[in-house]
Amino acid sequence: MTVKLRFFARFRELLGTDIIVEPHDGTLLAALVAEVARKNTDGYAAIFDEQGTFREFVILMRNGKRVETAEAGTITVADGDEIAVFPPVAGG
Amino acid sequence: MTVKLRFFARFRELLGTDIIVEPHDGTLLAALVAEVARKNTDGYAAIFDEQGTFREFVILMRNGKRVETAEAGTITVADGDEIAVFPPVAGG
Amino acid sequence: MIRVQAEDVNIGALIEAAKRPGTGAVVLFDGIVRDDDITEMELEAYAEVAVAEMEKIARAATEQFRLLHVDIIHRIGRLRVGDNILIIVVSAGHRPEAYAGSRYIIEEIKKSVPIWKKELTKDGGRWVPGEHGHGAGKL
Amino acid sequence: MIRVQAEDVNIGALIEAAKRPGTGAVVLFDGIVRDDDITEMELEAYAEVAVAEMEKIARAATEQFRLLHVDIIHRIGRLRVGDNILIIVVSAGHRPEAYAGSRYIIEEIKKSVPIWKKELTKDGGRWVPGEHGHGAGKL
Repeated sequence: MTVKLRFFARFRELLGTDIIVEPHDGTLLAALVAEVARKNTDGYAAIFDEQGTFREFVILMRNGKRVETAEAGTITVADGDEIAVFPPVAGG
Repeated sequence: MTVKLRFFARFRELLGTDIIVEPHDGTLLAALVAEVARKNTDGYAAIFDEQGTFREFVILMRNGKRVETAEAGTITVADGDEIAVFPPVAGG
Repeated sequence: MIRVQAEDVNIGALIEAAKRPGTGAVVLFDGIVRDDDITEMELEAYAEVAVAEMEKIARAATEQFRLLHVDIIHRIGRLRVGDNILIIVVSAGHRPEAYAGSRYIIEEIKKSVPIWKKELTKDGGRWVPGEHGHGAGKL
Repeated sequence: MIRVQAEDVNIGALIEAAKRPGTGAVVLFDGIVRDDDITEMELEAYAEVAVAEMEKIARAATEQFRLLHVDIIHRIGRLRVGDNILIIVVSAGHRPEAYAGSRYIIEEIKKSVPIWKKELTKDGGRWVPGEHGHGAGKL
Protein backbone atom coordinates (compact mmCIF):
# COMPACT_ATOMS: atom_id res chain seq x y z
CA MET A 1 0.00 0.00 0.00
CA THR A 2 0.95 3.63 -0.47
CA VAL A 3 0.98 6.37 2.16
CA LYS A 4 2.00 10.01 1.76
CA LEU A 5 3.86 11.86 4.52
CA ARG A 6 3.76 15.63 4.62
CA PHE A 7 6.04 17.61 6.88
CA PHE A 8 5.62 21.35 7.32
CA ALA A 9 7.69 24.35 8.38
CA ARG A 10 10.82 23.43 10.33
CA PHE A 11 10.09 19.72 9.95
CA ARG A 12 9.82 20.14 6.18
CA GLU A 13 13.15 21.93 6.07
CA LEU A 14 14.80 19.00 7.84
CA LEU A 15 12.95 16.09 6.28
CA GLY A 16 11.38 17.20 3.00
CA THR A 17 7.70 16.73 2.24
CA ASP A 18 5.26 14.76 0.10
CA ILE A 19 7.19 11.60 0.84
CA ILE A 20 5.58 8.51 -0.64
CA VAL A 21 6.20 5.33 1.35
CA GLU A 22 4.99 1.76 0.91
CA PRO A 23 4.56 0.33 4.40
CA HIS A 24 3.52 -3.24 4.96
CA ASP A 25 0.10 -4.05 6.37
CA GLY A 26 -0.27 -3.29 10.05
CA THR A 27 2.38 -0.55 10.19
CA LEU A 28 1.69 1.80 13.08
CA LEU A 29 1.42 5.51 12.44
CA ALA A 30 4.09 6.41 15.03
CA ALA A 31 6.48 3.81 13.64
CA LEU A 32 6.04 5.06 10.10
CA VAL A 33 6.78 8.66 11.04
CA ALA A 34 9.81 7.57 13.07
CA GLU A 35 11.15 5.47 10.22
CA VAL A 36 10.94 8.34 7.74
CA ALA A 37 12.27 10.87 10.26
CA ARG A 38 15.35 8.75 10.97
CA LYS A 39 16.85 9.67 7.62
CA ASN A 40 17.88 12.98 9.19
CA THR A 41 19.20 13.15 12.74
CA ASP A 42 18.08 16.73 13.34
CA GLY A 43 14.70 15.97 11.80
CA TYR A 44 14.21 13.00 14.07
CA ALA A 45 15.32 14.99 17.12
CA ALA A 46 12.93 17.81 16.24
CA ILE A 47 9.95 15.43 16.38
CA PHE A 48 10.94 12.74 18.90
CA ASP A 49 12.56 12.95 22.32
CA GLU A 50 15.35 10.71 23.67
CA GLN A 51 12.81 8.01 24.58
CA GLY A 52 11.50 7.95 21.02
CA THR A 53 8.23 9.58 22.10
CA PHE A 54 6.64 12.37 20.07
CA ARG A 55 7.66 15.74 21.47
CA GLU A 56 4.81 17.41 23.32
CA PHE A 57 4.18 20.17 20.78
CA VAL A 58 4.14 17.97 17.65
CA ILE A 59 0.85 17.86 15.77
CA LEU A 60 -0.20 14.86 13.72
CA MET A 61 -3.00 14.57 11.20
CA ARG A 62 -4.30 11.66 9.24
CA ASN A 63 -6.30 12.67 6.17
CA GLY A 64 -6.79 16.16 7.55
CA LYS A 65 -8.05 15.07 10.96
CA ARG A 66 -6.10 15.51 14.15
CA VAL A 67 -4.62 12.38 15.73
CA GLU A 68 -3.30 12.60 19.28
CA THR A 69 0.39 11.72 19.27
CA ALA A 70 -0.22 9.53 22.33
CA GLU A 71 -2.50 7.35 20.18
CA ALA A 72 -0.25 7.19 17.13
CA GLY A 73 1.41 4.07 18.53
CA THR A 74 -1.87 2.19 18.39
CA ILE A 75 -3.21 3.27 15.01
CA THR A 76 -2.30 1.40 11.82
CA VAL A 77 -2.02 3.28 8.55
CA ALA A 78 -4.17 2.41 5.55
CA ASP A 79 -3.63 2.54 1.80
CA GLY A 80 -3.99 6.09 0.47
CA ASP A 81 -3.53 7.76 3.85
CA GLU A 82 -2.05 11.23 3.99
CA ILE A 83 -0.12 11.73 7.23
CA ALA A 84 0.85 15.31 8.18
CA VAL A 85 3.39 16.19 10.87
CA PHE A 86 3.94 19.78 11.93
CA PRO A 87 4.93 22.16 14.73
CA PRO A 88 2.47 24.58 16.41
CA VAL A 89 0.67 26.78 13.91
CA ALA A 90 1.59 30.46 13.57
CA GLY A 91 -0.70 31.90 10.93
CA GLY A 92 -2.63 35.15 11.02
CA MET B 1 -22.98 94.09 17.77
CA THR B 2 -23.50 91.08 15.56
CA VAL B 3 -24.14 87.50 16.64
CA LYS B 4 -24.74 84.46 14.44
CA LEU B 5 -27.23 81.76 15.45
CA ARG B 6 -26.89 78.30 13.96
CA PHE B 7 -29.60 75.70 14.37
CA PHE B 8 -29.08 72.10 13.28
CA ALA B 9 -31.18 69.09 12.28
CA ARG B 10 -34.82 69.33 13.41
CA PHE B 11 -34.24 72.78 14.89
CA ARG B 12 -32.84 74.00 11.56
CA GLU B 13 -35.85 72.65 9.69
CA LEU B 14 -38.14 74.66 11.96
CA LEU B 15 -36.10 77.82 12.42
CA GLY B 16 -33.54 78.09 9.63
CA THR B 17 -29.87 78.60 10.29
CA ASP B 18 -27.02 81.09 10.02
CA ILE B 19 -29.29 83.77 11.42
CA ILE B 20 -27.53 87.09 11.96
CA VAL B 21 -28.93 89.15 14.82
CA GLU B 22 -27.89 92.47 16.32
CA PRO B 23 -28.61 92.24 20.04
CA HIS B 24 -28.05 95.19 22.35
CA ASP B 25 -25.27 95.03 24.91
CA GLY B 26 -25.98 92.79 27.88
CA THR B 27 -28.33 90.45 26.02
CA LEU B 28 -28.41 87.08 27.69
CA LEU B 29 -27.70 83.95 25.66
CA ALA B 30 -30.96 82.24 26.68
CA ALA B 31 -33.00 85.35 25.89
CA LEU B 32 -31.42 85.68 22.46
CA VAL B 33 -32.16 82.08 21.51
CA ALA B 34 -35.74 82.43 22.81
CA GLU B 35 -36.30 85.61 20.86
CA VAL B 36 -35.17 84.09 17.59
CA ALA B 37 -37.02 80.81 18.25
CA ARG B 38 -40.30 82.63 18.86
CA LYS B 39 -40.68 83.35 15.16
CA ASN B 40 -41.91 79.76 14.77
CA THR B 41 -44.22 78.19 17.34
CA ASP B 42 -43.08 74.63 16.64
CA GLY B 43 -39.46 75.74 16.66
CA TYR B 44 -39.87 77.42 20.03
CA ALA B 45 -41.71 74.41 21.45
CA ALA B 46 -38.99 72.08 20.22
CA ILE B 47 -36.35 73.93 22.24
CA PHE B 48 -38.22 75.35 25.26
CA ASP B 49 -40.79 73.86 27.60
CA GLU B 50 -43.99 75.51 28.85
CA GLN B 51 -42.04 77.38 31.55
CA GLY B 52 -39.70 78.83 28.93
CA THR B 53 -36.81 76.66 30.13
CA PHE B 54 -34.51 74.89 27.70
CA ARG B 55 -35.68 71.32 27.15
CA GLU B 56 -33.42 68.83 28.88
CA PHE B 57 -31.88 67.38 25.70
CA VAL B 58 -31.03 70.68 23.99
CA ILE B 59 -27.34 71.33 23.41
CA LEU B 60 -25.93 74.85 23.27
CA MET B 61 -22.53 75.97 22.06
CA ARG B 62 -20.87 79.32 22.00
CA ASN B 63 -17.97 79.58 19.57
CA GLY B 64 -17.71 75.80 19.40
CA LYS B 65 -17.61 75.26 23.17
CA ARG B 66 -20.40 73.62 25.12
CA VAL B 67 -22.48 75.91 27.36
CA GLU B 68 -24.79 74.29 29.91
CA THR B 69 -28.35 75.37 29.15
CA ALA B 70 -28.84 76.00 32.88
CA GLU B 71 -26.19 78.72 32.66
CA ALA B 72 -27.43 80.34 29.46
CA GLY B 73 -29.63 82.69 31.48
CA THR B 74 -26.59 84.22 33.16
CA ILE B 75 -24.22 84.56 30.18
CA THR B 76 -24.24 87.66 27.98
CA VAL B 77 -23.41 87.37 24.31
CA ALA B 78 -20.51 89.27 22.76
CA ASP B 79 -19.89 90.78 19.36
CA GLY B 80 -18.92 88.12 16.82
CA ASP B 81 -20.25 85.21 18.85
CA GLU B 82 -21.48 82.12 17.06
CA ILE B 83 -24.24 80.42 19.02
CA ALA B 84 -25.22 76.87 18.01
CA VAL B 85 -28.39 75.11 19.16
CA PHE B 86 -28.99 71.47 18.39
CA PRO B 87 -30.63 68.20 19.46
CA PRO B 88 -28.63 65.13 20.61
CA VAL B 89 -26.03 64.05 18.08
CA ALA B 90 -26.56 60.95 15.95
CA GLY B 91 -23.48 60.60 13.77
CA GLY B 92 -21.47 57.50 13.05
CA MET C 1 -6.85 62.47 7.64
CA ILE C 2 -9.82 63.71 9.69
CA ARG C 3 -12.63 64.98 7.49
CA VAL C 4 -16.31 65.75 7.16
CA GLN C 5 -17.08 65.60 3.45
CA ALA C 6 -19.73 64.74 0.88
CA GLU C 7 -17.38 62.71 -1.33
CA ASP C 8 -16.78 59.01 -0.93
CA VAL C 9 -13.29 57.68 -0.18
CA ASN C 10 -10.95 55.15 -1.75
CA ILE C 11 -10.69 52.58 1.01
CA GLY C 12 -7.88 50.62 -0.63
CA ALA C 13 -5.75 53.74 -0.83
CA LEU C 14 -6.47 54.64 2.80
CA ILE C 15 -5.36 51.19 3.95
CA GLU C 16 -2.11 51.45 2.01
CA ALA C 17 -1.44 54.93 3.39
CA ALA C 18 -2.10 53.67 6.92
CA LYS C 19 0.86 51.27 6.78
CA ARG C 20 3.34 53.30 8.81
CA PRO C 21 6.64 51.86 10.05
CA GLY C 22 5.94 49.32 12.77
CA THR C 23 2.44 48.49 11.55
CA GLY C 24 1.38 44.89 12.11
CA ALA C 25 -2.39 45.34 12.04
CA VAL C 26 -4.85 47.68 10.34
CA VAL C 27 -8.51 47.70 11.36
CA LEU C 28 -11.09 49.46 9.24
CA PHE C 29 -14.63 50.26 10.34
CA ASP C 30 -17.12 51.17 7.63
CA GLY C 31 -20.55 52.36 8.73
CA ILE C 32 -23.07 51.78 5.95
CA VAL C 33 -26.54 53.15 5.19
CA ARG C 34 -28.72 50.19 6.19
CA ASP C 35 -31.93 49.38 4.39
CA ASP C 36 -34.34 50.09 7.25
CA ASP C 37 -37.23 50.68 4.82
CA ILE C 38 -35.67 53.94 3.75
CA THR C 39 -35.13 55.44 0.34
CA GLU C 40 -32.16 57.66 1.22
CA MET C 41 -30.45 59.27 4.15
CA GLU C 42 -29.57 62.93 4.62
CA LEU C 43 -26.64 63.78 6.87
CA GLU C 44 -25.91 67.16 8.37
CA ALA C 45 -22.93 68.29 10.43
CA TYR C 46 -21.77 71.24 12.47
CA ALA C 47 -18.68 70.71 10.38
CA GLU C 48 -15.97 72.79 12.07
CA VAL C 49 -16.88 71.48 15.50
CA ALA C 50 -17.31 67.93 14.21
CA VAL C 51 -13.81 67.93 12.72
CA ALA C 52 -12.29 69.44 15.86
CA GLU C 53 -14.02 66.85 18.01
CA MET C 54 -12.93 63.97 15.77
CA GLU C 55 -9.35 65.28 15.91
CA LYS C 56 -9.58 65.24 19.69
CA ILE C 57 -10.91 61.68 19.64
CA ALA C 58 -8.14 60.59 17.26
CA ARG C 59 -5.47 62.11 19.50
CA ALA C 60 -6.92 60.42 22.59
CA ALA C 61 -7.13 57.06 20.80
CA THR C 62 -3.59 57.39 19.46
CA GLU C 63 -2.25 58.00 22.94
CA GLN C 64 -4.35 55.43 24.77
CA PHE C 65 -3.87 52.59 22.26
CA ARG C 66 -0.46 53.54 20.84
CA LEU C 67 -1.89 53.83 17.34
CA LEU C 68 0.46 54.57 14.47
CA HIS C 69 -2.11 56.16 12.17
CA VAL C 70 -5.75 57.25 12.30
CA ASP C 71 -8.15 58.32 9.54
CA ILE C 72 -11.72 59.38 10.23
CA ILE C 73 -13.91 60.40 7.31
CA HIS C 74 -17.54 61.16 8.08
CA ARG C 75 -19.71 61.79 5.06
CA ILE C 76 -22.55 64.29 4.90
CA GLY C 77 -25.25 65.07 2.36
CA ARG C 78 -27.60 62.69 0.59
CA LEU C 79 -26.60 59.02 0.77
CA ARG C 80 -28.22 55.86 -0.53
CA VAL C 81 -28.61 52.40 0.95
CA GLY C 82 -25.21 50.69 0.88
CA ASP C 83 -23.23 53.94 0.80
CA ASN C 84 -20.36 54.49 3.23
CA ILE C 85 -21.26 56.88 6.06
CA LEU C 86 -18.21 56.72 8.27
CA ILE C 87 -14.80 55.24 7.59
CA ILE C 88 -12.33 54.76 10.44
CA VAL C 89 -8.88 53.37 9.66
CA VAL C 90 -6.38 52.67 12.43
CA SER C 91 -2.93 51.11 12.40
CA ALA C 92 -1.07 49.61 15.32
CA GLY C 93 1.84 47.32 15.96
CA HIS C 94 -0.45 44.53 17.13
CA ARG C 95 -4.10 43.60 16.73
CA PRO C 96 -5.42 44.17 20.27
CA GLU C 97 -4.55 47.88 20.06
CA ALA C 98 -5.91 48.18 16.52
CA TYR C 99 -9.29 46.67 17.42
CA ALA C 100 -9.59 48.54 20.72
CA GLY C 101 -8.56 51.86 19.17
CA SER C 102 -11.05 51.48 16.33
CA ARG C 103 -13.88 50.63 18.71
CA TYR C 104 -13.01 53.50 21.02
CA ILE C 105 -13.16 55.96 18.14
CA ILE C 106 -16.58 54.89 16.87
CA GLU C 107 -18.09 54.89 20.37
CA GLU C 108 -16.74 58.38 21.09
CA ILE C 109 -17.98 59.67 17.75
CA LYS C 110 -21.48 58.42 18.57
CA LYS C 111 -21.35 60.27 21.87
CA SER C 112 -19.99 63.63 21.00
CA VAL C 113 -19.59 64.58 17.34
CA PRO C 114 -22.28 67.04 16.14
CA ILE C 115 -23.66 65.18 13.15
CA TRP C 116 -27.28 64.22 12.52
CA LYS C 117 -29.00 61.77 10.21
CA LYS C 118 -32.43 61.95 8.68
CA GLU C 119 -33.86 58.79 7.19
CA LEU C 120 -35.93 59.56 4.14
CA THR C 121 -38.86 57.21 3.61
CA LYS C 122 -41.74 56.96 1.19
CA ASP C 123 -43.86 58.78 3.76
CA GLY C 124 -41.43 61.60 4.49
CA GLY C 125 -38.53 61.47 6.87
CA ARG C 126 -37.48 60.89 10.44
CA TRP C 127 -34.45 62.17 12.33
CA VAL C 128 -32.45 59.33 13.82
CA PRO C 129 -32.39 59.77 17.61
CA GLY C 130 -28.96 60.01 19.20
CA GLU C 131 -27.70 56.90 20.99
CA HIS C 132 -26.75 59.07 23.95
CA GLY C 133 -29.56 61.13 25.36
CA HIS C 134 -27.56 64.24 26.07
CA GLY C 135 -25.31 64.18 23.02
CA ALA C 136 -22.12 66.21 22.73
CA GLY C 137 -21.66 65.14 26.32
CA LYS C 138 -17.93 65.51 26.32
CA LEU C 139 -17.51 68.73 24.40
CA MET D 1 -14.52 33.92 -0.14
CA ILE D 2 -12.23 31.75 1.97
CA ARG D 3 -8.81 31.33 0.42
CA VAL D 4 -5.16 30.54 0.92
CA GLN D 5 -3.30 32.18 -1.95
CA ALA D 6 -0.08 33.88 -2.97
CA GLU D 7 -1.80 36.80 -4.71
CA ASP D 8 -2.74 40.02 -2.97
CA VAL D 9 -6.38 41.13 -2.84
CA ASN D 10 -8.32 44.25 -3.81
CA ILE D 11 -9.56 45.42 -0.44
CA GLY D 12 -11.89 48.08 -1.85
CA ALA D 13 -13.63 45.49 -4.02
CA LEU D 14 -13.96 43.09 -1.08
CA ILE D 15 -15.62 45.79 1.04
CA GLU D 16 -18.11 46.61 -1.71
CA ALA D 17 -18.91 42.93 -2.20
CA ALA D 18 -19.45 42.52 1.55
CA LYS D 19 -22.39 44.96 1.55
CA ARG D 20 -25.20 42.44 1.67
CA PRO D 21 -28.84 43.44 2.31
CA GLY D 22 -29.17 44.55 5.93
CA THR D 23 -25.52 45.55 6.32
CA GLY D 24 -24.91 48.50 8.63
CA ALA D 25 -21.28 47.85 9.52
CA VAL D 26 -18.28 46.29 7.83
CA VAL D 27 -15.09 45.59 9.80
CA LEU D 28 -11.87 44.73 8.02
CA PHE D 29 -8.80 43.29 9.69
CA ASP D 30 -5.55 43.44 7.75
CA GLY D 31 -2.54 41.67 9.23
CA ILE D 32 0.66 43.18 7.86
CA VAL D 33 4.29 42.04 7.68
CA ARG D 34 5.85 44.14 10.44
CA ASP D 35 9.38 45.43 10.23
CA ASP D 36 10.87 43.42 13.10
CA ASP D 37 14.37 43.73 11.63
CA ILE D 38 13.44 41.35 8.87
CA THR D 39 14.06 41.46 5.15
CA GLU D 40 11.14 39.29 4.08
CA MET D 41 8.73 36.70 5.38
CA GLU D 42 8.02 33.27 3.95
CA LEU D 43 4.60 31.75 4.64
CA GLU D 44 3.71 28.12 4.27
CA ALA D 45 0.32 26.40 4.64
CA TYR D 46 -1.17 22.96 4.78
CA ALA D 47 -3.51 24.53 2.29
CA GLU D 48 -6.45 22.12 2.02
CA VAL D 49 -6.72 21.78 5.79
CA ALA D 50 -6.18 25.52 6.32
CA VAL D 51 -9.06 26.38 3.99
CA ALA D 52 -11.34 23.78 5.56
CA GLU D 53 -10.52 25.10 9.02
CA MET D 54 -11.09 28.74 7.99
CA GLU D 55 -14.43 27.73 6.47
CA LYS D 56 -15.37 26.14 9.79
CA ILE D 57 -14.35 29.29 11.66
CA ALA D 58 -16.33 31.47 9.24
CA ARG D 59 -19.45 29.33 9.71
CA ALA D 60 -19.12 29.44 13.50
CA ALA D 61 -18.62 33.22 13.47
CA THR D 62 -21.55 33.74 11.11
CA GLU D 63 -23.85 31.81 13.40
CA GLN D 64 -22.57 33.21 16.70
CA PHE D 65 -22.46 36.88 15.62
CA ARG D 66 -25.20 36.85 12.97
CA LEU D 67 -22.77 37.98 10.30
CA LEU D 68 -24.09 38.69 6.82
CA HIS D 69 -20.84 38.05 4.96
CA VAL D 70 -17.34 36.76 5.71
CA ASP D 71 -14.16 36.80 3.62
CA ILE D 72 -10.90 35.32 4.85
CA ILE D 73 -7.86 35.46 2.59
CA HIS D 74 -4.58 34.20 4.02
CA ARG D 75 -1.57 34.77 1.84
CA ILE D 76 1.36 32.38 1.50
CA GLY D 77 4.74 32.58 -0.18
CA ARG D 78 7.33 35.32 0.03
CA LEU D 79 6.06 38.63 1.43
CA ARG D 80 7.78 41.92 2.16
CA VAL D 81 7.46 44.39 5.02
CA GLY D 82 4.13 46.20 4.64
CA ASP D 83 2.51 43.43 2.59
CA ASN D 84 -0.91 42.09 3.56
CA ILE D 85 -0.72 38.66 5.24
CA LEU D 86 -4.30 38.09 6.28
CA ILE D 87 -7.45 39.93 5.28
CA ILE D 88 -10.69 39.35 7.17
CA VAL D 89 -13.85 41.16 6.05
CA VAL D 90 -17.10 40.79 7.96
CA SER D 91 -20.50 42.46 7.55
CA ALA D 92 -23.24 42.71 10.11
CA GLY D 93 -26.36 44.71 10.75
CA HIS D 94 -24.73 46.56 13.63
CA ARG D 95 -21.21 47.33 14.79
CA PRO D 96 -20.97 45.21 17.95
CA GLU D 97 -21.48 42.01 15.96
CA ALA D 98 -19.10 43.15 13.21
CA TYR D 99 -16.26 43.89 15.65
CA ALA D 100 -16.85 40.78 17.76
CA GLY D 101 -17.13 38.54 14.72
CA SER D 102 -13.93 39.90 13.20
CA ARG D 103 -12.02 39.46 16.44
CA TYR D 104 -13.34 35.94 16.94
CA ILE D 105 -12.15 34.94 13.48
CA ILE D 106 -8.59 36.21 13.89
CA GLU D 107 -8.22 34.62 17.33
CA GLU D 108 -9.48 31.27 16.06
CA ILE D 109 -7.19 31.42 13.03
CA LYS D 110 -4.21 31.96 15.33
CA LYS D 111 -5.21 28.91 17.33
CA SER D 112 -5.99 26.32 14.75
CA VAL D 113 -5.18 27.04 11.10
CA PRO D 114 -2.08 25.15 9.87
CA ILE D 115 -0.01 28.02 8.51
CA TRP D 116 3.56 28.91 9.47
CA LYS D 117 5.70 31.99 9.05
CA LYS D 118 9.44 32.24 8.70
CA GLU D 119 11.03 35.62 9.20
CA LEU D 120 13.98 36.08 6.90
CA THR D 121 16.74 38.24 8.33
CA LYS D 122 20.19 39.31 7.24
CA ASP D 123 21.57 36.43 9.31
CA GLY D 124 19.23 33.73 8.00
CA GLY D 125 15.75 33.04 9.20
CA ARG D 126 13.63 32.10 12.20
CA TRP D 127 10.28 30.35 12.34
CA VAL D 128 7.71 32.41 14.22
CA PRO D 129 6.58 30.42 17.25
CA GLY D 130 2.84 29.75 17.45
CA GLU D 131 0.87 31.88 19.91
CA HIS D 132 -0.78 28.74 21.24
CA GLY D 133 1.63 26.08 22.45
CA HIS D 134 -0.27 23.12 21.13
CA GLY D 135 -1.50 24.62 17.88
CA ALA D 136 -4.29 23.13 15.80
CA GLY D 137 -5.90 22.56 19.15
CA LYS D 138 -9.43 22.52 17.87
CA LEU D 139 -9.03 20.48 14.73
